[in-house]
Amino acid sequence: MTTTYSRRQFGGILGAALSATALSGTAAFAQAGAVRLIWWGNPERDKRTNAVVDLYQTKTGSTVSPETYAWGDYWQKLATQAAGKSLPDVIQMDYRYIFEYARRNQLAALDEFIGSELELADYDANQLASGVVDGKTYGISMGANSMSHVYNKTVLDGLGVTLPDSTSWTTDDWVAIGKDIKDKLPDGMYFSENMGILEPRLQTWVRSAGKDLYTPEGKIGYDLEDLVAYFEFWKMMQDEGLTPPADVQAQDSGKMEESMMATKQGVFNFLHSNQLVAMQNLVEDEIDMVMIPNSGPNAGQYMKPSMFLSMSETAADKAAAAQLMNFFITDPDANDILLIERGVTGDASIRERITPGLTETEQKIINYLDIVGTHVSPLPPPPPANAGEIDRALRPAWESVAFGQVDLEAAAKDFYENSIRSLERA
Amino acid sequence: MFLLPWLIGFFGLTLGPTLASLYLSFTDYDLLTSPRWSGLENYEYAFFHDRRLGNALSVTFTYVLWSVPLKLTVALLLAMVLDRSVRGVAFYRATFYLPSLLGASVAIAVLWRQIFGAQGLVNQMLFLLTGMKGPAWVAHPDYALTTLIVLAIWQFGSPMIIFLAGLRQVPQDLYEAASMDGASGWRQFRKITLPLLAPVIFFNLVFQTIEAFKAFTQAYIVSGGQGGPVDSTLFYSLYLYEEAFANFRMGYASALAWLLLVIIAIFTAIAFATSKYWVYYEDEGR
Amino acid sequence: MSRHKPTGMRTQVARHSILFIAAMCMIYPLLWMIMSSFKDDAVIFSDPTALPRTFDLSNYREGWTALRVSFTTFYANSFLISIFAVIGNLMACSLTAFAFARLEFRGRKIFFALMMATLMLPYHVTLVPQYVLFQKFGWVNTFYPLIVPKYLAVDAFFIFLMVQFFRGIPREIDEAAIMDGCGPWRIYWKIMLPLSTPVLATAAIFSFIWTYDDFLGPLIYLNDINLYTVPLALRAFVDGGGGQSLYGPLFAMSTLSLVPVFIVFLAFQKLIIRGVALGALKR
Amino acid sequence: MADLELRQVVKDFGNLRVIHGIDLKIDHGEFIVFVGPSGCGKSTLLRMIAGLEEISGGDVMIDGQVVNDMPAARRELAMVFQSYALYPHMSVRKNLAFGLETMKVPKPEIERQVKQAADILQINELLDRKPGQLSGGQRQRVAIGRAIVREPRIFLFDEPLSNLDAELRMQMRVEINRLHRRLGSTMVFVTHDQVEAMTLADRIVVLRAGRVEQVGSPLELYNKPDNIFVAGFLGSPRMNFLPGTVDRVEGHRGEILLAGGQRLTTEFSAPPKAGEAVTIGVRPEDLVPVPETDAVLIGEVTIAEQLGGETYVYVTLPDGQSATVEIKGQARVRPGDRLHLAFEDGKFHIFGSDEKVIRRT
Repeated sequence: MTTTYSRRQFGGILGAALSATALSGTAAFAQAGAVRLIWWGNPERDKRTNAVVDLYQTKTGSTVSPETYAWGDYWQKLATQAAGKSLPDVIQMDYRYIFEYARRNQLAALDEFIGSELELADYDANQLASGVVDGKTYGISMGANSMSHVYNKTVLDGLGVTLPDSTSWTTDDWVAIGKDIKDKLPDGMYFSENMGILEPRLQTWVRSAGKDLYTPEGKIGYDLEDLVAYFEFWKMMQDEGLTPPADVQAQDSGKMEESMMATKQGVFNFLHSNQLVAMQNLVEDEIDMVMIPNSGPNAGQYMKPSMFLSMSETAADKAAAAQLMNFFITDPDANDILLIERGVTGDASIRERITPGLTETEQKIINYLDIVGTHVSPLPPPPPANAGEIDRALRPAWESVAFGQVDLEAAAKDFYENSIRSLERA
Repeated sequence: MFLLPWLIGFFGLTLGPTLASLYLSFTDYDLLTSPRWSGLENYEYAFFHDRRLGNALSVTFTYVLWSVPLKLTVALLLAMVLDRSVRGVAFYRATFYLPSLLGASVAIAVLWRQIFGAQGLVNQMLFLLTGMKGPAWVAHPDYALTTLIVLAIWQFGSPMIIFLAGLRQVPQDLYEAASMDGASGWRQFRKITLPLLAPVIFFNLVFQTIEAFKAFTQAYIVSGGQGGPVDSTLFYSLYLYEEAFANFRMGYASALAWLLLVIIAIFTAIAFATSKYWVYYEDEGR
Repeated sequence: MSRHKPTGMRTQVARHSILFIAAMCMIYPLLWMIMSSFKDDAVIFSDPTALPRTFDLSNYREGWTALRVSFTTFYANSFLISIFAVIGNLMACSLTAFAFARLEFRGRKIFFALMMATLMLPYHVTLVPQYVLFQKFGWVNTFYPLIVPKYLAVDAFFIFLMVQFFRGIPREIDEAAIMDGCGPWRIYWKIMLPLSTPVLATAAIFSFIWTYDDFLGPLIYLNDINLYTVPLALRAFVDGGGGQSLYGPLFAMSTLSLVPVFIVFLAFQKLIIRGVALGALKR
Repeated sequence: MADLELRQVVKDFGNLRVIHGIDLKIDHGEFIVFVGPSGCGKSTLLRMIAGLEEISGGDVMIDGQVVNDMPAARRELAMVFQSYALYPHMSVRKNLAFGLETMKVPKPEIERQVKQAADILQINELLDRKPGQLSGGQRQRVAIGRAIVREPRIFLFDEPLSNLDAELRMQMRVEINRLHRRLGSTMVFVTHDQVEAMTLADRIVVLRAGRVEQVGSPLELYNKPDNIFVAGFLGSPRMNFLPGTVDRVEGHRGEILLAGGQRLTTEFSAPPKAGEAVTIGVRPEDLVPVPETDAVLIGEVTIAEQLGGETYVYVTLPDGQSATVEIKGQARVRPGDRLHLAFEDGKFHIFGSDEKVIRRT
């Protein structure tokens, strides 16, 4: 049900402002029997998701009540709703939070619907496995994703640089290229953004060394020396002038348009593969993706679910909710609209169907994931509770090093010990 | 009977939830599962173990102690200039007031990041005037808080208008008498304007201090919601928010909220306690 | 209307220059935002000069309909909530203020102190318990949680403002009315309210602006996009999660969203400015 | 039967007693003035009669009925306030009609009453104006008009003239006087101005610190004050008070030694003890220049104020005290002149050490 007021109706509502009937009449919008769907997004995703919702309504005759928020507001909203036991029926979930919500009994186990409402026969098993918490499925991946180094192709081409095979390159190779070209770059442009604050980048670093951020038991999975080495590497990058000064880098609060790449201050940037389209929209030059260079003997990267669809434990009509989820994941027409905005789908037939219609940039994503898929290590164990806090703490920890406020080893030690304490507090 | 709506509202919507939060401050509550009683654990952690809390307090105090006096000074200065100029008062008054009306808007905060960015307006001006290249103010731990203080000062309109109204009440013949006595402008300000304006200054001081302690939106948006860089803009309210909704520690956040309440109350009490020494009311008593 | 003796030409010029520069500093950011709303995303941040090269309205067209529901609905919702909030605030707060200013009852001072103390309460404290309460009433996803509290005089600032004003009305007027046979209700209705139009107008304007601007309340309580208010819809343009924001439309809609506030400000400038001062001044 | 009677009326504000048991009977048609310095409780007393202040003890009776607990509106009184307390948002007409409307008096009756009051006060052309557009004197009339329309049993005035300038005050005094004669109603009038009290009152009630000092007609009080306070309060310029000591007493006669060394032989109504300190009170007009041989006092002129009709001469007595002398006509005296003075025709008062009168004129 879309409600738009004509000008006259609008005036009428204002005029009737004194009558209580107008109040209750307008306020009681919430449709009975509608499936509530919530996601975080951006205007592009909102447009596509809404179109699918409309399609679903016309096809099935059932009603869906959609809600959308910006990422920052989304989790506050969701937490409050959870506290009030009024979570929406179908919830777009993040890999980080699915464990928190599932283990605190906010999400419904989907196993009973798989095979009936949820038709996942064609779906990639590895991707499905990523939504499993403690042996039960709590989320269906909406698409695969991996980390990447995105780079400004136009600039590198202009300098005549060709990158080596990224499935086997190392950080040393990468730094060497940087040192080679850093003086040829335009004024104000650096070889790369500084990724010191990025927990996923730290993760690839320690995974390269055969470790991980967390152990399956929920303890810290790497050693303090790994962190020191990581900080030292990025401090070296900053000191060598390969990455921007700390204050310039710190202007990036995590929004894509503030990234060094979008502001033309960096050739290389860290990016999740599904964000390539959005980043390309912000940059005039052509950009492309390569795998992250390894700092150790092991493959640091892994295929991760970009986001999940989950179902609330309190959903009134679970079957109806499962139907809607299924529509998003398996309906061909729906996926013609969604394409790979949320990542590359794990449904083989859908993937085949949509690939030809993709733009050049979108094709790059598919190609990239094809390469990554063959050179990854397995999905890491689920992050423990309070992992989010540790993620956020990495930023001030690294920045205190970058700004030279604290001795590097002291900062690393501090962060490491605080992380352990955070996990204990959970 | 006249109080009935307020009583319902106060007990039902304010006191009830406030007491609920007092209860929560003694629990371990993650929003998703039921609260679990944990006694004084939250307070113990806050007092003895939480280093970020110490930082948040110092950021907040720095902000309050700088932004409030500066904002009030600017407000008073411009109010005095406006009080004396004849033409275009309405225009200037409106212009100065507008930002404090629009201040909390999302767009303003976005704008602020831009103005104080590495290539922002401020640095362009700086380069034009001095040839120096300024840092990225919003993103530098030494300056980020300063930009927020500047943002607070930018919204000096509301206290300015209160000062202006206060100035209009100062009888003109006092100044004339002082001029006859040969008092200089500065002396007139010290001996007439300030004392007679004391109640107004007091009002502004108390309200602005409370507001500054509670400041959230600007910091939330300007710092990208993280209180960065290096926690240099981690306001108390921001930290509280993060603990509650990002780290799922509503119990601890409630304890933090109660500490903040006590801090604000102490400040207000100090202001009121000292007020009798420097605030002069024309009609003492009722 | 000069209150001061005429000053020399030079000081006048100096004074006006200071004022003018200050005014420009104040207003430039706003101008920049308005001008940006006409620009293409790609040039907004690379070109800090205010003037756009072309006046392109596409940001507005795009912004208006960028969400599933058009901004017409959001404006209607915002206005509806604001208007009910204004009425509620005026009625409830003036009644409470009248009681505090004029009636004698036990515990008046304590209640007044308690009320002032609520001004100091950080609002995140009561957020979740309040939400749970309204959830129990079944009011989530309706306008009630945004409107009904206003009828219960939860906004201590307005009460404070009105108490200050009422205290400024000579008690003899009340007493004259008592002699004329009025009870408290009639004094409130026939004497106090008509005499308080300035403070009522101020409270009305501020409660309109604040309700209209409120973001947190609608975020927490409204789910259905058909119920969204303007600021809530506006935030949907900003994505903090590494997605892509549409700055052009954001600024266009920000500009538009400020228009009602701006109009209210221009139309009632005098009242607002007088009203702001009310609370602070003993008359 | 008394229109208004106070019996042992007491008022406490918390622990502070401000009215200490006042008894008073006011007859129908009387014009009574409460007078006293500020803080004496006169306004409080009036407001207790009006029903605006609670009565802490004793009884207030109107027409023989105790009204202690009767709400103000039902006492059928009208009050004119110091600040007039006109409703600023209503026109003069509405101001006059408001009380009647509250009492649900029929419309035509209200109109008749308003018209009549407006006629009496000559404010017909002001009826459609708002109080803000009126001058002080006009507001005063409207305030009185508002009282008139209610046809009250008693009019109460709370310092109604204190906000007017001198000339208007005099004019309004005359008008209130005229109004009283025309309406014949009981009126109670509070003022701190003894001239108003003297000119308006049938009887004056002098109050001090919540107690009645003396009640009586203006001339009674002027001529026969019961104590120093009343003597000093009424009359302008103020009565001169000269310290003295009782030297000898024989029955009702005695001799007083003045501070300046002169002796005074007189009769007492209530004889003092020998050696008691007393005060001699003499009004300026009763202190007259005499030949040196008859002089009771000698004073050196400090200032002479020529008012045309009379002359006020301020003199310093040998003991350093000053005194005021009123001389009819335009006396030729200069500062520095020595004046020989005596009491006119035995017109002086003597007050005992308890300030009560012990010799009347």
